[in-house]
Amino acid sequence: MNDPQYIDEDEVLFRPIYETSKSFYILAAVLVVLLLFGVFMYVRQLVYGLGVTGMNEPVSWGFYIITFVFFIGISHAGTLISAILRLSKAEWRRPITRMAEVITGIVLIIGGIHPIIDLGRPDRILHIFERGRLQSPLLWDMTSITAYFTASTIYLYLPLIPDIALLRDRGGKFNKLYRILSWGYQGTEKQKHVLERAINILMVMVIPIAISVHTVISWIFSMTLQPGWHSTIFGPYFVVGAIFSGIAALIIVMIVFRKVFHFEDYLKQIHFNYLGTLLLVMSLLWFYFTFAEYLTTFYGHEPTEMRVFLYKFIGGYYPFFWLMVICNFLIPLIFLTNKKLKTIPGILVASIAVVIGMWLERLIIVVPSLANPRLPYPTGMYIPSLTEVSLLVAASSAFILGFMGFSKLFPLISIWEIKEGREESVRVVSERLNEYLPSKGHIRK
Amino acid sequence: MKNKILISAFLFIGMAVGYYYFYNTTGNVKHLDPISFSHYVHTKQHKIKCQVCHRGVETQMRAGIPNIDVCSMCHSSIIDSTSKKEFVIYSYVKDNKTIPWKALYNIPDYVYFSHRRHVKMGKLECSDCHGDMTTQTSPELQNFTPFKMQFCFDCHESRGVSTDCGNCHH
Amino acid sequence: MPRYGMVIDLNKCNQCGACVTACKLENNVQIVSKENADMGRAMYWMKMLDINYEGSYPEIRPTNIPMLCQQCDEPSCTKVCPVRATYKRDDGIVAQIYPQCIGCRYCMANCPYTAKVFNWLKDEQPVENEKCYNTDVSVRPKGIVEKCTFCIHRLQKAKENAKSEHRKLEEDDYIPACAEVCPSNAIYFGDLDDPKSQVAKLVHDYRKFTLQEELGTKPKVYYLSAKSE
Amino acid sequence: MEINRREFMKLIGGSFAGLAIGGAAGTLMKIPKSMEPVLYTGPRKESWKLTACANCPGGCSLKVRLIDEFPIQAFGNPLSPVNKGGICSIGLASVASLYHPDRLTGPLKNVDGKFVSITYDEAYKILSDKLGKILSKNNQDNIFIIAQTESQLKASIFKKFSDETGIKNLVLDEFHSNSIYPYSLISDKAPDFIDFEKCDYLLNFGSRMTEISDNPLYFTRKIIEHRAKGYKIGVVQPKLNSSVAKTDDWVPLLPISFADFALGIAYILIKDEKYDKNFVGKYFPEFNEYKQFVLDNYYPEKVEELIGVPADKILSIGRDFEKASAPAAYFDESLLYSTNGTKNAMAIIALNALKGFSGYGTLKDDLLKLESEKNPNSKEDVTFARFKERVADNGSIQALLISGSNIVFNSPNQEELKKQISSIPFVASFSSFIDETSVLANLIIPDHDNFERLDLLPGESMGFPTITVQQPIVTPFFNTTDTSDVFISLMKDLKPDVKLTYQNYSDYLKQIAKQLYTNHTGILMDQRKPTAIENGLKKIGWDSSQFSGFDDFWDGFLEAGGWWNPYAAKESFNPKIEFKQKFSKELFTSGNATTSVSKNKLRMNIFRKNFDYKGNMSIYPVLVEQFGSNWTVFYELWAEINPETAQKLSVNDRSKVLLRTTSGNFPAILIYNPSIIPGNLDIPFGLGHTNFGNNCGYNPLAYSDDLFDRKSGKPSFSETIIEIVSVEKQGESSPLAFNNSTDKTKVGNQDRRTYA
Repeated sequence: MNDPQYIDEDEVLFRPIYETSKSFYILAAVLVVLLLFGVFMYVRQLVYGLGVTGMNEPVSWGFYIITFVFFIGISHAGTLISAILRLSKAEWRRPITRMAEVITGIVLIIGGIHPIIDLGRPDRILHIFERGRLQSPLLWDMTSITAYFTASTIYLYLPLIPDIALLRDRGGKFNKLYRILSWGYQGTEKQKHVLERAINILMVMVIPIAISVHTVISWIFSMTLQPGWHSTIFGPYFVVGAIFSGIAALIIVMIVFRKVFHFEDYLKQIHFNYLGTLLLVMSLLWFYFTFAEYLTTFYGHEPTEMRVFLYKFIGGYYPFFWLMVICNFLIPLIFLTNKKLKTIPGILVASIAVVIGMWLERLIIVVPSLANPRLPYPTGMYIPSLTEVSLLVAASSAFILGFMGFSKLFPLISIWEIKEGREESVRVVSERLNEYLPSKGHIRK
Repeated sequence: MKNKILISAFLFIGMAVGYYYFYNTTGNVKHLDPISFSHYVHTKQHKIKCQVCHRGVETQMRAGIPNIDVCSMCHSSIIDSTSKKEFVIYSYVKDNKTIPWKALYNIPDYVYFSHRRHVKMGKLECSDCHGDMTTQTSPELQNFTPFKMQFCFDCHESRGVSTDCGNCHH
Repeated sequence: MPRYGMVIDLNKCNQCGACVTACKLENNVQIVSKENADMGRAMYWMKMLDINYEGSYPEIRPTNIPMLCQQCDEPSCTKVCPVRATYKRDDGIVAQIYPQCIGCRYCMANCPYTAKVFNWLKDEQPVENEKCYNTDVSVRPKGIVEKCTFCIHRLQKAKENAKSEHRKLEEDDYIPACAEVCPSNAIYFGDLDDPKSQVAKLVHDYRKFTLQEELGTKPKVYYLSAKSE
Repeated sequence: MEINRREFMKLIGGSFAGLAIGGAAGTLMKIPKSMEPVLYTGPRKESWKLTACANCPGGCSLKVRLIDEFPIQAFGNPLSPVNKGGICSIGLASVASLYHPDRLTGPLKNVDGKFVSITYDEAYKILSDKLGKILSKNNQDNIFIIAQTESQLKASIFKKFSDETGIKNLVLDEFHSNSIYPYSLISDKAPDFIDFEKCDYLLNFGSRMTEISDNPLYFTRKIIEHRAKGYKIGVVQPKLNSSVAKTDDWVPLLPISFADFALGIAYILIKDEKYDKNFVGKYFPEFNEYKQFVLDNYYPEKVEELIGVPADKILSIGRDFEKASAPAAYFDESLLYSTNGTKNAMAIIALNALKGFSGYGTLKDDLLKLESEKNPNSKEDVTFARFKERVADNGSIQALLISGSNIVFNSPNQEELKKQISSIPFVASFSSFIDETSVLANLIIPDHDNFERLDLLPGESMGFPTITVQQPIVTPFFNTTDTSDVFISLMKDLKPDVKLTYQNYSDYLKQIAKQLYTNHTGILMDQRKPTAIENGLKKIGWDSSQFSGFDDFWDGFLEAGGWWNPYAAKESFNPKIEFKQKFSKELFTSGNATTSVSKNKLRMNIFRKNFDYKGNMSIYPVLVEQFGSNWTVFYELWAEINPETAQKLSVNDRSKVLLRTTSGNFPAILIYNPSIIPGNLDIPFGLGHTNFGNNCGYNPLAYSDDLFDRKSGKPSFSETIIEIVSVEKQGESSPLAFNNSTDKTKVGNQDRRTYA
């Protein structure tokens, strides 16, 4: 591995690990402060009780649950996209998969913490294990998230092993860590074979788990009797929304790191074009589901459902609802169908809009239903407090910090896969093409 | 390196212990009573039954800790002038002061526990939960049994008594 | 095994609110500060549901309903509880076990009657009320869900008393505070399965209705509508 | 592995740091809420004691639950014939007043604007010296006593005191005496009760029978029974409240025009000749004049023009009234809260006379021989009107004694009244709290709490006599004194030659109870079910109860919580009606109720809620929180308005508004309520204490015009013109008193007096 040629070739990918700019520290400091402020607010919440939030009697779930659903949704970016791309042997996946998987890992931790933040008695969390009841969708949810977290962490780790080995061989800082983590990987044929098999098995496994995770989360809502939640399409609706927001988050991450770490050679316009198209497809799909959901509600005209419907459309939450439609549908449609606008900045705008829009979608799902209970009880209004907002900010900064930390330890783009692609993909792809393309001779005949 | 691991291990253990100690307050709280009361002297030597002093044990939810109104039945005057202990109790009786006993067995307010139900109707012995107090010459410092729900539960299950949560929790 | 239920005769109820007060005092339900009450965190296990008006001025009459946990036979709250902090007892009471509750508020979200309340803040009771706490009922700490339990602590005591007198539990032995104090005797309480009890007779009244019947939760709190004709 | 000293220290430090972190986390996670129960080490022995609720005239028997001798809860006594186990909100909450942090712990003297703790003997000496000085100069007329008590026996002590000392100015601000006051003007006696056995039509003029009346819980039950029998109830009320909710006819009308309505009904009876000619001929000497007056002035169309009630409505209610064989037109104290109060009452009494008072009954024998009745010269009651006249006349009152009444809070024009009262040289209060009135006092000798006092509460409003015992279920917590005892010893000291047959109030009560024992009638409110033979014996007035003597009876009386006589002889009520004034237009011209209210000028109609007729609900936190919970308005004043009126004024539901009267501005939350009379703004009474309780909200009475019934002196609740000034922004709210009540237990050195 001491061949200087390789090092020169992908040196830019190693650079973030060894070189740290001043702005990195400043940003990290800011984020840590934000994170600590969030922690402080959480401790305050522990001391004073959940009353420091804006939640109230009918609206008993708020930002925490919204953020939880949102982050778990984003986690689909990763594993699912990278697994599907790997499975479909899309060659352009090579520089993307790592970042996607990292998103999953980080976001699952942050998202998974949120239900605990939301608990009134976090000290009794162990009751779930001691006296858990399997009837409760909350428990299914916990099970599937744990499974998904385990699977996706391994799925992140396995393709990382050859790169860690590379880092180990280069020497330098954290060598001990790399030595432990690389498990003595030397790149032998056998090791490669085992690794590839493991990745292949996991990537098939991860897809159903990922889909199940978000379906189960949707069931938390759709299993209830609440108007606006009790819907059969919630499962696929949530999965689509999750992939949608996942892709958007992935695009944002890619664009940011491309700019910051100068990955222009690796992440090219074509990647963004492909992902943009995928985003557009998901946007249309999302719109289709939303349309179906609300049309049936409107047409059925069931009074309690209608109250929630009207609350979203013209009532207290109308700004959020229409902003969501604009963010999730109109902006992607404008930016991703127009060739002139489908540039990298354009795609970035669309992606940011989608991320915001998808967060709003969770808000639109959670709050209006609770705010309009079935009985003519005075409807509640939900206004988040500083605690909730600062914890949302802290969660976002934790996400960024996680990425920054990862970038200082491991390469953000899978080096060995790039290398492998460079060496073999032309051959492999042409072989594959030859398999299913009719040969020239055929036509002549 | 190893020492670092050791230190962190100690740190961790310390955290665990501290957490457990401060979080867990039911039972095992050391304390001192104002009078070194001897159950042995009262029950074995003078053959006083438990319910004479713990008057509610068969009639009420709480057995009750006796106070000077009970003590003064015998200790209204000094019986044995050689005993120092007796002088202490007499001073309380004389001044009509409430003895600040410390309750060792505390049950959280969300538990419905009735002595009458267990002693009178359930025919349990005092010693089943409190241990053999007749041999104690000084106040107990520790609960005989850790009053955890599991303790109640085991007994209820083995005797076929209802274990419905709502029967004991309120 | 009995199946406890309640019948509220709206023809007799004149909205005096004694049941609400009795419930708050009997169960040590927290009194919240103005800030919290304005946010919608006022805690009532039993409340007078907002007044609706029938007819137009001056031929107008208010209709309102004393609303408490409906003690459903098919409760939707117990299904979703992850730790069995709320469950249906054999005698039909939907119990809430406070030391078990982790405060996830899933049951609140799934209660179609919005009958559950949450302890949002640690309680800061006025002194005068703190001194009058009912010692039979625990004071709930912050962070857990609570609701009407048909005064289950009264059942616990009544059972013990009946047993100590070597007799069966009779109808008068156990009655929730709201039913006890109602000045117009509009609240009936008893065993729905006992054909001799008054509630069992009243649930066959033609005026009977339950709230949100279409949901199939089968509430055990029945109402007799105010129409007397 | 070797460990050197440094490493060892590190280890120790590490484990300590761990302990600290873990401990902190543990304490934090525990979320400390182990509410120390009030009496934790006690045996928690439960006991029940019976007493009576003295928060209203009903005299309900309370079953109080005590844990270790401390009362914690109150329920209704199921054996009491008054409430039969039922109890209202205020009765339920009443235990809390015992533990109120603002309760006075002993007598206080005002020294230069500050209250200083003194002993009872000092306080008593100041009081008796002061009164003695004034009396010795024969200035009896310059002493005023204002007393409010639900107990007629306590009232009789006040009367006795005023008789013996010659202080004529005794204002008895008591529900019962206020309700019979109008009768005293025009008839020789007042009825004791509505005879629900006979009565088949009840026309209720403004009385909130099921909430604030002579006997709310009894009426609650009776109204249900009455309707179940198929009889009708009509109500004339300014607000659709719970007393109206379950009745057949509701005539929304302000109290000011009740007289016109009553005369309108009388017109129909007279025109149809369906009145009781026999009765009228016998007992109504001025009937012909009355008849002529009504026939001339109160034909339905005219009444419609006057008060806006449709003529057919008057006709239909009039027909209901005349068809009934024993109708009762009922009113009580509430009626007096209007400038026309006494006139209204007289018109209603006259209406009853047309039907011979057939819906009413009275008891044949007087229940008890009360002390004051030996002195006929105390017949004429002094009313608030007299006090108002005198207090306005600066300097003429030399001493004022106030017991049980918070007159400042219950009066309009409070600032003026405060100034006037503080200009009185000597004011003594017997209040348990430093309330709006007692803050002006020079001397406060706090009375016992309701649960610390012995008293008897007789009642006759049910058709049979009852006496409920209010007995001390706890020994007084603080250095408080029963006000009756203070007055009895004052009587002895000021007039040493008066021969009293009792030494203190409890002696007096025993004397009264002895009458019950010697009469051998009635039974105790206990569980004994009399046999048929006993019933027969009791009906003829012979008591078979085996009491060995009076003491035995007294013990049983206390234990049972009361006495009643279900077999008391009743008779129909036949008073002699004498209008001292001739019927004239001046007396019965209607108030200007129908004058249309212009643009944003509205009529303020103050109403009382939650069984709270004295305005002292504020000391019960549970009731304060519940006060507006139907509207989800908490700790704040609200104003109800008819949506149509509101739309004309373009104000929205639940908007915060600033209201203006001639006395000032105050904020409120506007609430749409379709049952409000158009042009009215209904505002609840009870919040807005500035000195005690939860000082949240505003007292609308403080902003009312100084209008009152000229005969009784009761403030008008519904005639102030109010204006919606502006719609406020969100955010402004009144302060909440929960958190700052910590230092209130030390009352001695508080600076609460604003008028030095």
